[in-house]
Amino acid sequence: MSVSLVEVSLAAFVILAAIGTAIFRDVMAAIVVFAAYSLGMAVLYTLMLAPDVAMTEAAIGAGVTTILLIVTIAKTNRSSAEELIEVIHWPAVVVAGTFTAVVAWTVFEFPTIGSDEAIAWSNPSVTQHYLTYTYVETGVTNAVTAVLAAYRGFDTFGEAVVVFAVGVAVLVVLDREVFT
Amino acid sequence: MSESERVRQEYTQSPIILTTARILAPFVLTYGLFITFHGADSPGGGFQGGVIIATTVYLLAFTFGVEPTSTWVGHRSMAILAAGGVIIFTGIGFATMALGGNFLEYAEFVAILDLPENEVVKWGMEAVEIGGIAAIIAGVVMALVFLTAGGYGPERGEEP
Amino acid sequence: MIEAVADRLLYFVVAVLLGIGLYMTVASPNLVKKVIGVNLMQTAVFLLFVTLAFVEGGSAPVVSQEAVAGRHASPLPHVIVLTAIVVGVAVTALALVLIIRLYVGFESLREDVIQEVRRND
Amino acid sequence: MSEVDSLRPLAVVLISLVAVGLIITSHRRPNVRESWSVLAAVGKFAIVASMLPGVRDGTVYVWRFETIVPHVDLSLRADPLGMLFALLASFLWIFTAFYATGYMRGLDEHAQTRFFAAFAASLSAAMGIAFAGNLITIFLFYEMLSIVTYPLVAHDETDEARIAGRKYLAYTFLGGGVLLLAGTALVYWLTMVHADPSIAFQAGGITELVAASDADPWPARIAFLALAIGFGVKAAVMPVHAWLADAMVAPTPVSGLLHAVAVVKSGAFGVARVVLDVFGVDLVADLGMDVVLAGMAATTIVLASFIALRKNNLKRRLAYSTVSQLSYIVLGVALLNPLAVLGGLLHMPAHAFMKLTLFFCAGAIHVETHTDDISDMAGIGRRMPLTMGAFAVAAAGMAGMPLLAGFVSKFYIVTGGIDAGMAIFAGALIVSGVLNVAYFWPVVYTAFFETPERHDPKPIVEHDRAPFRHFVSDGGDAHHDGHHGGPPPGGWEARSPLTESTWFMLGPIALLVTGAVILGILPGEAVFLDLVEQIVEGAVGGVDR
Amino acid sequence: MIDSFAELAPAILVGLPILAAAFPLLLGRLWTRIGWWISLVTTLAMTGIAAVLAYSVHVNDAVHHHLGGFAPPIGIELVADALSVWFAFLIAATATVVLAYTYQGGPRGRAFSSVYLLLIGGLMGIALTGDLFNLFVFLEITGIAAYSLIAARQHRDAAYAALKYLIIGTVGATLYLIGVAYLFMATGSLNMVDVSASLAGGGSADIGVPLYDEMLVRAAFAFIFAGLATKVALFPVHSWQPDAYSEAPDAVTVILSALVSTVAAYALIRVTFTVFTPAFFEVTPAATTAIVTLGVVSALVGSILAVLQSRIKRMIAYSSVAQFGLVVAAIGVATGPIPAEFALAGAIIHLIGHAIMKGGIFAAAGAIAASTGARTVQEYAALARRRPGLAACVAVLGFALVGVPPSIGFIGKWYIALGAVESEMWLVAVVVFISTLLTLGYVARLLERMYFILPEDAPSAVVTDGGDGVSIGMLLVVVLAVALTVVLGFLGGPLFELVDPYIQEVLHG
Repeated sequence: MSVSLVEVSLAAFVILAAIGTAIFRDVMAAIVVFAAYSLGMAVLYTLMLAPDVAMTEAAIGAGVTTILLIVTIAKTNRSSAEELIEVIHWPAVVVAGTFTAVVAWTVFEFPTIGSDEAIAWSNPSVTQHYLTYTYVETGVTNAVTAVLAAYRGFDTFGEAVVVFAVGVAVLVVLDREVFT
Repeated sequence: MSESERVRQEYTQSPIILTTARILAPFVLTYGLFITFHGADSPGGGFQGGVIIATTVYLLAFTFGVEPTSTWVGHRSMAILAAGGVIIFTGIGFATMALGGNFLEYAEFVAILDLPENEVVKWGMEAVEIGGIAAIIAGVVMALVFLTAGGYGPERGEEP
Repeated sequence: MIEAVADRLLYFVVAVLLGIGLYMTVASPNLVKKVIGVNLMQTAVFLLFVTLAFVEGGSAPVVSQEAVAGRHASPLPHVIVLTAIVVGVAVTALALVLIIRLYVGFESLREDVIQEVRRND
Repeated sequence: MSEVDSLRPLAVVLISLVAVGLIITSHRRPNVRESWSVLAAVGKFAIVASMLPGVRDGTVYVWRFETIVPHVDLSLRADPLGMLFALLASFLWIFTAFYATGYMRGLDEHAQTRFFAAFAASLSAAMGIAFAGNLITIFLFYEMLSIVTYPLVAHDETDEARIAGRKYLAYTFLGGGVLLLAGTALVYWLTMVHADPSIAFQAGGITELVAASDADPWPARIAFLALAIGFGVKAAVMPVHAWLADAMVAPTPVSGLLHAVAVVKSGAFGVARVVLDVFGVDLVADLGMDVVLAGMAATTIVLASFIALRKNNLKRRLAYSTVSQLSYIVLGVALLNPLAVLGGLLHMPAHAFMKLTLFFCAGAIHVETHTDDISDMAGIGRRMPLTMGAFAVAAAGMAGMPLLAGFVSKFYIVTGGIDAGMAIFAGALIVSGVLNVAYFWPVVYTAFFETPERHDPKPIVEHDRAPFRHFVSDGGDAHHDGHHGGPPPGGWEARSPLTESTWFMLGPIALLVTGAVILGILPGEAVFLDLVEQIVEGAVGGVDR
Repeated sequence: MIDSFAELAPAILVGLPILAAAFPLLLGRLWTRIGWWISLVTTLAMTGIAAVLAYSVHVNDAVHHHLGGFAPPIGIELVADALSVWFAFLIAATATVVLAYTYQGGPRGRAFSSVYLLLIGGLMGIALTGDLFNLFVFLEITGIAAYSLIAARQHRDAAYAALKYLIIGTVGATLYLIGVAYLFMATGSLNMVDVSASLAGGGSADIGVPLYDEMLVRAAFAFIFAGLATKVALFPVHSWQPDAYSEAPDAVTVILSALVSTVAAYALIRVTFTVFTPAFFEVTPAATTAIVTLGVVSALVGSILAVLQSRIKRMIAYSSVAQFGLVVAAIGVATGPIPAEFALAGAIIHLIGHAIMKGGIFAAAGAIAASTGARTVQEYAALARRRPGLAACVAVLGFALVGVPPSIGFIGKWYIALGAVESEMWLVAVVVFISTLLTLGYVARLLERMYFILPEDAPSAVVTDGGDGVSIGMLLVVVLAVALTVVLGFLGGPLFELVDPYIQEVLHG
């Protein structure tokens, strides 16, 4: 796959935003940068032909998460920011760097991006089945919806339960009985 | 004193924001419903739609204040949305089993719907997306903001 | 080598983001930032899935009404990511609520301060 | 030999467990409580004895339960070897039950219910060991025995008792139990290689084991050592003997029945099981393990005798004597010669009768006079003539005087050792015999022929390096009541045998010492010799006397 | 009849508690105790269904429930085989029994009931799912429920423990998900059986050559193992467990210790043997070495740390780190070059046994704390006089934990040790023995304090609420655990027979 300039600059943007999130001492600043990071990711997802994911990331990653983070900060306090940047924790840099290196090392074994020979795409019984029979079997054309609600409806069931679980879990944590 | 007057007294905001929010809220809600209902053939679905519906309430909460908004929405409606969603989702799963199929095997609804099989599956999916997922997400995501904003005080039973 | 990297550019981005997320989780003294770090790691994995679903010259997975295989991105990883995003925000919400409780109890969001207080108990 | 399904082996084990429950429920009424002990003891002996004629005719009573691990049942088998131990322990419990009542009441001890309950449970475990049909079952009861005797050792609840208890658990449980389990696992694995695993005891050894160790002797050797040392811990074979002396902090009935009979003999009995019924004498010889085991036993016999010489606390001296004497049994078995095995096994009852007598005497002295140290006993023979008389007789038997129980067994071991061409081990026995005299005679001499005023220190025997250092008690249960014994200011008063102590204690002492004499004079009349011959015939081959 | 019911039972087992979890929120106002009763009815029904399912699987064959009617690898399946049914039954039965504990002992409230049921549903999903990603979803449901249940104790330390668990657990889940991504990249599939077949060269990917030596597959195993290891609480990612167990409400500790890590370890067994299969480890012996080493280190370090603790619940929690270390070591042994059936049996049986014993001990510790306020080893002095029954239960369970027969603890350790001998991994055998010694070290310390410290030496423990807070339900849980521990100790053979079909299947095809 040839790498487009848009892609490279987006990649650079998300990495810089991630670094910014990591090093800004002021939590509010970190949250704002993290929201920007999420939006960058959403654009990247669109570029990677995943509009559903992009929409969800924009609504949930950039939207709900940011709002919750801001509410949390409002309920607690902003870290006092005499200095702009966190002190760098070198042992952790080594750990994280090693982890990155190990993952990067395995990346060379990955199929190239967008290859139609990659088994993840070409598996006849899985991905190709969805792409071929979605309408015939489920009556919808958005294969993501079909996989989400029909083929793997049980995952989605679990996912909905996760959300419900958090609702009641928060009640338990805050020692309340109702949603207010 | 009417409910809206009390709200306005407790929480004064610039009239521009109030007006904007009032005008915007129905549109956001409509957009959320649109996304929810149109997941079948274009991007979107219960998750995104549910979140956007909840965002309407966020909008109101940030404009009119958390307390009045949560009173207005009411904890019971959120509980009914969240728990009802779970019941509908699981209920559909068990209903297909009662009809002789497996869990969430929508095709079994052929027995009660006079439609081609893939249409039946589609309606099953829609039911799950709207009645299950969107409801749960909307209910819980609304509740999360109210709960988080409500905070946790020592008066709530924290031991020293 | 350069070609091998260019062909897998986003995967390397994934590796770097994972590292940054892990660093924040391990090193950040502020609990809110720790939670953001966990979120960063998760989004990196989302990118991994989305990237491996991509197919060169294809389109989004909205398929035709006939039983023919079109060239679309694989929908399965997208579904995985959708699920994982929702799971992620759910966990984040719970973490933030716990943080609010911790702040009431310890009057700090810094892990080192909290540990100090706990040691003195 | 025929196997018969029977519930009797199970009943033997269970009867005292039932008694445990009854003892605990009747904890408010001491008389009822103690009668449960006695009833259980008599009942247990009766059931064991009821199987004796059958066993003598070659019947083996078997009870099986669910498979604990694949191919291994929980099973109890009353075979001749098991009968030997069961008969001995259950018979002696009857005496101990009476004696313990007198002892505990005489001292007005605390926690008597716990004591009697744990005591009864110990007997259950000992019976389980006796009748265990395979290595897993014996391991189960071995661990149970460790647990239920722990409360008895730590009975005093003093720091000393707790430390002794810890040491006891550490040795028997960790050292012993863990090694035993390791050995069991190895045997299981070895026999699994060729066929279905088999770890059930077979007279003459487990057949599959021979084939397995032909292929590679080392795992078999390690298994043997693990099992032998695992049981050796309970038999107090050196260097894993140290717990026994410390355990003497327990009340004397415990020291007597458990630490001279049931517990320690279960160790020696286990060694016999391993040699005779797991590996078999031929395989042990092939593996070259007989010399190792015999060497350890002989070293223990001599060294422990030397240590006993230097102990001033009577119970400690008896403890080291036990360490030494137990290794007679191990040595006899390890020599693999029919005569030696005969002697070793016969030493089990012989030593039991004599050592129990000695401990009961020490306990009676403690109850009556609170005296524990030999140096305080000058002239005590006047105060307690019957007790000390019995002591003298039993001590003579220990030393191997003819016409007493100890003589017969030692004679067979020595003869067997010479037959087997291992005269050096026979030599160890002779040396030990001399040392036995050396450490028992001073006690008898002090008791009968000295008075507190005319008491000469015996530097070699009783002192460390400094002959005039004041005696320091080195343990024993003298301190828990804050009263230190010794002769009253005017010296010991003279008493008649009829009034020297309670008959709860004197009765058992008199009967036991009589038993020891009968075993010595008429070994053929007591049932033990026949039983032992039957065992040896089954496991080693004919006895050529 | 039973067979056709068994076909549906897996979905009912997962769906029922989730459905029931919705009701306390809606009906709570009607009756204060409604949540508890809903939970009881649900878990009782689940226990019955799990028993029927287990019977059916035992008599007939494994049940595969294709969710949505789509056969794998297109859809997701629930699998009830000779391994998963026993865990399903364990989960349902334990959930029922622990409810008895919470009736008096708390925590109470409708939100608690909901979360409790969701926890059970999540665990059930992990036990029964046959899909790698679905496993992740249920891991997260379980996780969220577990985090919040810990924080149900309204104390700041509990919140801290919950957050620590949440962060470590979420990172672990993320690592697991990376592993799943790698496997998906290698095989294009998510169904466990299909992935396994694809790795062998067949399956839906049908590449024709085995993929065991691919870097992708090896890395996938490493990530999945690391992810599940955090959930199991293996050293060095165990640090959440002592905090979580000791800060949680007593009843929650019981359910956490009995089920949560246990089921994670079950997932590890499932992934190791069903997905990667021994063939993978034959090609990658380093993986076996790594698992065994981590397990062994965990067993030793956990035991040593347990000996050093002074608070009871912390001590038992570290003991769990050690016991799970043994289980993981046994899993490693079973992947070794010599097929070790006994090691795998040991891992499974010890896992179940540990759940019973630890649940029982924590329940006893909770009951003791409720009645006497004693929470440290110090305060347990002379407990035998104050609460003889509970002290005896602790003694029995403690000895069982050490591995004294007859007890389920002995059976588990016996199989593990035997497996180590069988596959000639002597190191593991030695570690089983050393950890046994260390276990006795802390158990004996406790017993000595309970039984052999005179009352006047004992510092008087603070009685929190003056009265005796022990309910019949609490005692029932403890007594049941003791009874099971001992009775199962006689049934090692039958237990082996129950899991043997699974072992034969994965080790010998």
